[in-house]
Amino acid sequence: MAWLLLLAPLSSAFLVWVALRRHPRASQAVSITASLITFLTALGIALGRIEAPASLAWIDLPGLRVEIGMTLDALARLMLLMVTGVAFLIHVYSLGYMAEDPGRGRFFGELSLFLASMIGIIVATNFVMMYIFWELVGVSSYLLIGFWFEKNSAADAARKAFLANRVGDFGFLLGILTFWATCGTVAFHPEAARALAGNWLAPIVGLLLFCGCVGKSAQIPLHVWLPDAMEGPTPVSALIHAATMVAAGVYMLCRIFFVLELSPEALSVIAWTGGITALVAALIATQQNDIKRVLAYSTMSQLGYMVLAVGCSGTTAAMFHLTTHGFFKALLFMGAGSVLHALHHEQDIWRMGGVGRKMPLTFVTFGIGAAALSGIPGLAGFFSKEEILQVAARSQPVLFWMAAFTAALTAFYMTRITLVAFLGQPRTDVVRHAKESPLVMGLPLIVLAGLAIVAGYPFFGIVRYLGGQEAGENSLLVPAASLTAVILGLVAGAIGYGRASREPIAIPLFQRKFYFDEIYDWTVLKLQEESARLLSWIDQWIIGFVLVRGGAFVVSLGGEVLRLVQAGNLREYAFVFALGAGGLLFLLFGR
Amino acid sequence: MSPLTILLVVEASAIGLILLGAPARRVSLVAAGVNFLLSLWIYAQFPSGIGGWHFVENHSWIALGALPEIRYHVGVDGISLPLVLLTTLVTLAAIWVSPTQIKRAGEFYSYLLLLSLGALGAFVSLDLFFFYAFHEFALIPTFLLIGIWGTENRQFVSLQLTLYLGLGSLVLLAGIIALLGVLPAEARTFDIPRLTEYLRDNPISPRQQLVPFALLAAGFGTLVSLFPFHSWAPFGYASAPAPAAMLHAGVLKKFGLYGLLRIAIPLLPGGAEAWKPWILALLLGNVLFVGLTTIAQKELPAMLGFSSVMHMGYLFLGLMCWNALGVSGVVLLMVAHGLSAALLFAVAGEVRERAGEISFAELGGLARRMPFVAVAFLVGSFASVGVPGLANFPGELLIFFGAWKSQPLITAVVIWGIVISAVYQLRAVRSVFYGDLPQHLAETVDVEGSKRIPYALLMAALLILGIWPGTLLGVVGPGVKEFLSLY
Amino acid sequence: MQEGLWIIGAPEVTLAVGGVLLLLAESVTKLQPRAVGVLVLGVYLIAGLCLLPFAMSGAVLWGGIYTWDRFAVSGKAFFLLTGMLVTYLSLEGEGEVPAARAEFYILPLFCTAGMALLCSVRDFVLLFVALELVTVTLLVLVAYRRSDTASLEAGAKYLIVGGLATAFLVMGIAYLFGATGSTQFDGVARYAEKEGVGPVLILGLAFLLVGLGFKAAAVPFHIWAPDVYQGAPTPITAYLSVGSKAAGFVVLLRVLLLPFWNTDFQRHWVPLIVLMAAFSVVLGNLAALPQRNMKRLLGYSSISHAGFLLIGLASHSFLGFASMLYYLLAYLVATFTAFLVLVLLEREKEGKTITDLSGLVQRSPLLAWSMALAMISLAGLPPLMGFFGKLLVFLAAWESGFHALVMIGVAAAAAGIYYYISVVRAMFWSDPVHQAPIVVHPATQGLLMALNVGSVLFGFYAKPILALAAGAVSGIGG
Amino acid sequence: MGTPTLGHYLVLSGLLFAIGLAGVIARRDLLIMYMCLEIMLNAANLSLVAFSRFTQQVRGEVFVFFVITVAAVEVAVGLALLVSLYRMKRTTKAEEITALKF
Repeated sequence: MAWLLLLAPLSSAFLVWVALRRHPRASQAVSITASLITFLTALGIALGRIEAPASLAWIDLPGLRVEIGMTLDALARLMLLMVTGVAFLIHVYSLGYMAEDPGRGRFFGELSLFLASMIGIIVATNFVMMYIFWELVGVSSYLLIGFWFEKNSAADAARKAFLANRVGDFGFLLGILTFWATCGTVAFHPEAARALAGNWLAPIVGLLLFCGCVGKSAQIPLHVWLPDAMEGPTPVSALIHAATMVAAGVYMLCRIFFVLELSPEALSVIAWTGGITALVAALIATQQNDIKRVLAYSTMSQLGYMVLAVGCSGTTAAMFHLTTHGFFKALLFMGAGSVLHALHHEQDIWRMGGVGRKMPLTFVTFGIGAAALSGIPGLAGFFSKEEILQVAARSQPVLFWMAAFTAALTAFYMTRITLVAFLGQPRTDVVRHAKESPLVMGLPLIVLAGLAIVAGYPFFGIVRYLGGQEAGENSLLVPAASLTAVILGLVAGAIGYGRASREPIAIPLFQRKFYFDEIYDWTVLKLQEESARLLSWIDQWIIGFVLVRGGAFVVSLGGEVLRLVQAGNLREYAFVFALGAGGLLFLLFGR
Repeated sequence: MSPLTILLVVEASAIGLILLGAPARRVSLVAAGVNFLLSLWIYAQFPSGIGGWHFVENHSWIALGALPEIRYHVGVDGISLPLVLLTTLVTLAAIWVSPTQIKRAGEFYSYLLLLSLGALGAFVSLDLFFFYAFHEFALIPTFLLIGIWGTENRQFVSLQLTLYLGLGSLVLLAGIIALLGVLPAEARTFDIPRLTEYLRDNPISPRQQLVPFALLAAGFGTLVSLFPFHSWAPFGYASAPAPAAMLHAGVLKKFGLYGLLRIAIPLLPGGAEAWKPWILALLLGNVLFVGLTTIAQKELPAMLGFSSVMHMGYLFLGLMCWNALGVSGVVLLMVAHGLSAALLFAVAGEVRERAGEISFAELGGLARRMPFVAVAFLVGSFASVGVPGLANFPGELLIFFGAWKSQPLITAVVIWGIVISAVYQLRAVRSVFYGDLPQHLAETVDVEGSKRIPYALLMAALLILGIWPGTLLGVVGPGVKEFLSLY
Repeated sequence: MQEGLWIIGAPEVTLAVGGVLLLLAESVTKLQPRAVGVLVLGVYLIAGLCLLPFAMSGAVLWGGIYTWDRFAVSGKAFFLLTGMLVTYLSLEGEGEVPAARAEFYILPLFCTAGMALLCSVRDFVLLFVALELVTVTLLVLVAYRRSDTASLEAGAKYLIVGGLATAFLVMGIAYLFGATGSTQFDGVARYAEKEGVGPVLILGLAFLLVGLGFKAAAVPFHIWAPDVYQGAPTPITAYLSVGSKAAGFVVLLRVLLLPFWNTDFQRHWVPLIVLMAAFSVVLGNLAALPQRNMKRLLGYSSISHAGFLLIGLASHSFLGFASMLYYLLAYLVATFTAFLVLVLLEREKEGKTITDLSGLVQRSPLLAWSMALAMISLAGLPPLMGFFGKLLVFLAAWESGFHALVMIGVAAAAAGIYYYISVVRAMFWSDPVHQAPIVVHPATQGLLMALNVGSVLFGFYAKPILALAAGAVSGIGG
Repeated sequence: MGTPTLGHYLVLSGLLFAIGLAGVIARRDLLIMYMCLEIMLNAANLSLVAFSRFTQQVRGEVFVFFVITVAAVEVAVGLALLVSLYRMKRTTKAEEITALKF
């Protein structure tokens, strides 16, 4: 029964790809039912009614045994619930959002493929199985980002996303191989990892595996693809680049935590990467004008929080924040999506304004989401961010203060876009006759808004489900610091953008995204293009021309010379004949 | 009459019929279809779980005092069966994909069948003479196929290819003779199993193995486009007509690897060990040097040519780490690369024919006009980049695992190849099929009707092997285990 | 020593007598030249029939100068076949022989008789006489087209260089006779056995090798070959490249196997043959690369094949000699196919250079494929006879320890592929220069088909030919 | 000095042979070259006769007759050829007849 989790979306994807692409209505139906089936199965598993099935031997050779099976522990069950739930809501939402797009049949097929691979990562029982679905998630994100492949920018963004993921996977695979070489197995057996304890390889394995997370969860330095991934349709951004795929990296870290905890150095590196990413992303988000890009950087920043939490060995805090973040970030993206849908894909917040009056439902739900994200007490974000700050305070004080400052920044940029986009006067006429999105898009917003409010409280039981909080007492300093940060952020936001009609402060460093793109273009791409051109020149001229055809030329030259010996003059022939005879005699008698 | 001989007879008689004037395309399609079904039947009948040779047919061919005995010895084991399947499938696809109206069709199809007959013969024969002779069947037909039906500067390219491969096969001939020469007089035989047994019981001193192995490695290396000897391959495949490129890059290139796997390394382990550092260095050339050169390519067919040379690096790595994982990985990847290369070259042929363009600059947005071809190219690209769920991934994975313990650093560099291949492959997808559609390509027409079946076949094979490698591993695993137990 | 068995010499006698009778008949009655040609074929058949009854018996006749063993029998069969093919070629090339007088058909009879004699030679005198018979008749045939300066020039060159070779040959025989006191092969062998190898004997051997080197067109005595091949009428070029070369090697085999077989001699002539082989293979293949004229190209190719045969000879082992014989037959089949196609083309006043051949496959597939198969077999690519020949020769040489020689042979063969391929390229790739379709007589079509099938079949299943060759070599009696 | 021994004759025939060879190489005219060939043949005859004289073997002389007859045959055919060559090219200089080369 549990196999349904994988089989349903996979078969739906295959069916759509092979047969139903031309019939959007049928492919939508198939895809949504598949998503519903996965949600119900996940529910069944969560309620303990369905056990993990026996595993199949995918590769069984002397020296390597790779199995396809399912681990359904608390971590996996929670993640399954969150992913399948959000996915189902986004499927419903996409019905409305993609209503008039001719290629939507293909869209739903690719959504099912993504869902299957995401579930694959969650239930993976060994590194190779995780790597398999890890790459499949990369492929489906490539397909979904590049859905509107006519747009050059979308096609380039898709390629950039896949390549960044691929670099991360490269490190991930090396990590797996080193783990397998030292511990002899690829399965997630904590006792097998004993071989790594105290071994100088432990930090290397930890960091290599972390590379996979850096690639997938868009941590610095492999984060450049996430903002461009906004080229994809908004449901894609909501599902993949907010709730599930980017979270896979964090989930992976929690899943293989038994390896990371063997090397404190690796953990501190992870923590610092998380902290820096959170800070940098928040800073960039403050200066972005495109609503989806702001949300993208905000996702990057929140992921930095989760990675920070894992770095400070607060896996429960990380998972708690991951779940709550999944709810309200998906809500924010879908809210933004419904605004874009109404404003015919106008994404610049400075050309919006006063949308709240025209689209009340979207405004309210978006507001709840923004509040939850900024960490306003009483909502989900506050509780989960609190946990992370507690964990950070305990082990990395410097990072704690950075995180607190980032919390302020988060509140600041969320108020900024809410005020600029939803309140104030409509700045362009397209806003004037915008009207509320259809109910099929509104419903998921309402459900998620509810979750955003409720999810944080203990009675909802996420933390209890994960097996209780980490040990260690909570210092009072943390709630105080986080509250002040939030208030400061809100106030600064309100002052700055209460009645602003255009961007008051312009900080080019943040606007240009710390010039990461330029740096990459200049170093990685240029280096690669130049070396490729040089090597191809060498291959064409040195190996191809000088060596190969040179050799041929020498041979033909030899032929030419020998040909000229035959000068046609009889006397010369006689001479050569005599010379030959003489040579013969000399050889016979010379020795 | 072992079914393997029937395979050869079917193709030979098809050529005969064509020469007698039968409608070339229909006859060769039927023959290829029959052969494919027959090879599936052989696969089904293949006793899994136990290694060793099956469907064996063995009679004396030439037995004269001084000359080592030549036997018509045909058989298939866990390692050569997948290659036979690959050959019959790619032949069927190649013939089906070739354009219906083509000048001098009779000659065209008979040369294609000769190519496939050569490969089939080489993979089933267990006698060094037949093994070598069958492969050489393909040399002149390739020359004629590229020369007459090729494109761009086909004249020079096909001449260079034929001379280069001619040199390679003659060096190989010298290697085979050197191998036989090293043995004492009474042990000299062309029969591979008997050679293997003999050399297992009384191995020859490593110093004596140096020269024969060097010759064999150079010969097979040239046929497989190992790094410095690769200049013939990329532009040869680029200018060849699609079916010829499919058969040559997809199937015939595997002859060299199969030769190393079956003859060079097992019979001369000392030589292999001695030359190992050299080959490891050269295969890095394949992955990095040729990999980066592929990125700089400006035309689709040339890029595919370079990419198929680059992938040989993985296979050589698998060969060099002589363990169960590596060798099974090599067999799997040989089949997978054959399928993906065939698919990609078929698509390149379609793009050249229907869009009339091959350089990235002029192409773009074809996915809108040719959705089916775009999907085929996407599947082929993802396969060749090693995405899980398609056949190349399990092969590459096994090779990486096999090679990691003995050569971690070199394997790490080779693994970087998966990023390089992603770069150039996706750039091809981006600039040919995505982005905006240039004006002059507005009316390109997609592949329709029965012409889609070969693509579907190749894609299905890639998917099946990718999702469940057990289909082949069930046969390859025991075969390799038993094969390695011999040394 | 059955003295009485005169009848054994029947093949040579039939040929000679037939030739003389035909000459008389031709001068007396006004026979059509084509009819004479057919009669000549008849004479060959009769000679062949005379051969059959004594195929298996072995005997030494006429005071020990003439031996009759399986090697001789197969040699004679080989030369009769060559003779017939040359006559057939001359019949086909009817047009281009001016005032096609019948001698052009009859003279090869005497030449073949000479070659048949050479197969069973056991005495240096008989060797000299038979060799000269062959050389002089060939000289006349080469210069037969008196109206064409090229043919005359070829004749002159063949005359002078041939004369030189004969002089060296006679000098060699003189020294051998002087040193051993006997002109019989076994006499020399017994003397060398008893007295060992003196300087005079070595000198004699050297001079002998010069003479025979000329016949086989091996470097450094190849200098005449390209020009004479180009100048002579095509059937005669074919005869030169197959018949005269085979005669040279048959005699080399006879001479090196009987009188000079003991190890002292071998120590001298084996390195010599190795060097000659290496040079011939290299020069033959390289010098042929830039060639454009077909006959001259085949001339150089014949030099390279002389080199490969010498590699077989250099390995001085049973396998080596057997491979030589097999190689000779493979060379016969391929060369005669090529020349038959050239003769047919010459009838249409073309076929001089490679460009004349362009697009032949579209004009006449049979001719194109026959020429292609011939070229591929000469290049030594499987599955044709040429390949198997090369494989044997290289294997024999490697077993005898000449690894470097095999390497040189392989490299030269690889370089050589180019000019064979450029012929195939011209025929298959480019479009025809001359449009006229070529009409081919059904009998010729049959002959071409037979030669092609033979080349492919015996290349792949070489057992029958190899058995013949091995039988012949094992049959080389005392 | 005494009667000449076998060595003297051999030396003489070697000299003759060398002169003939030099003549073939040095002289430009075909006819002269042809005559030098005959000289070389006669050198061989001389050594043959000398050997058979000193080894009491009659076989050498018999062989000389063969050589002489064959030389005669060759001369007949060779001169016929040179005559027709002269009729065609009006020259017998070796340099002029180099149409077939390279």
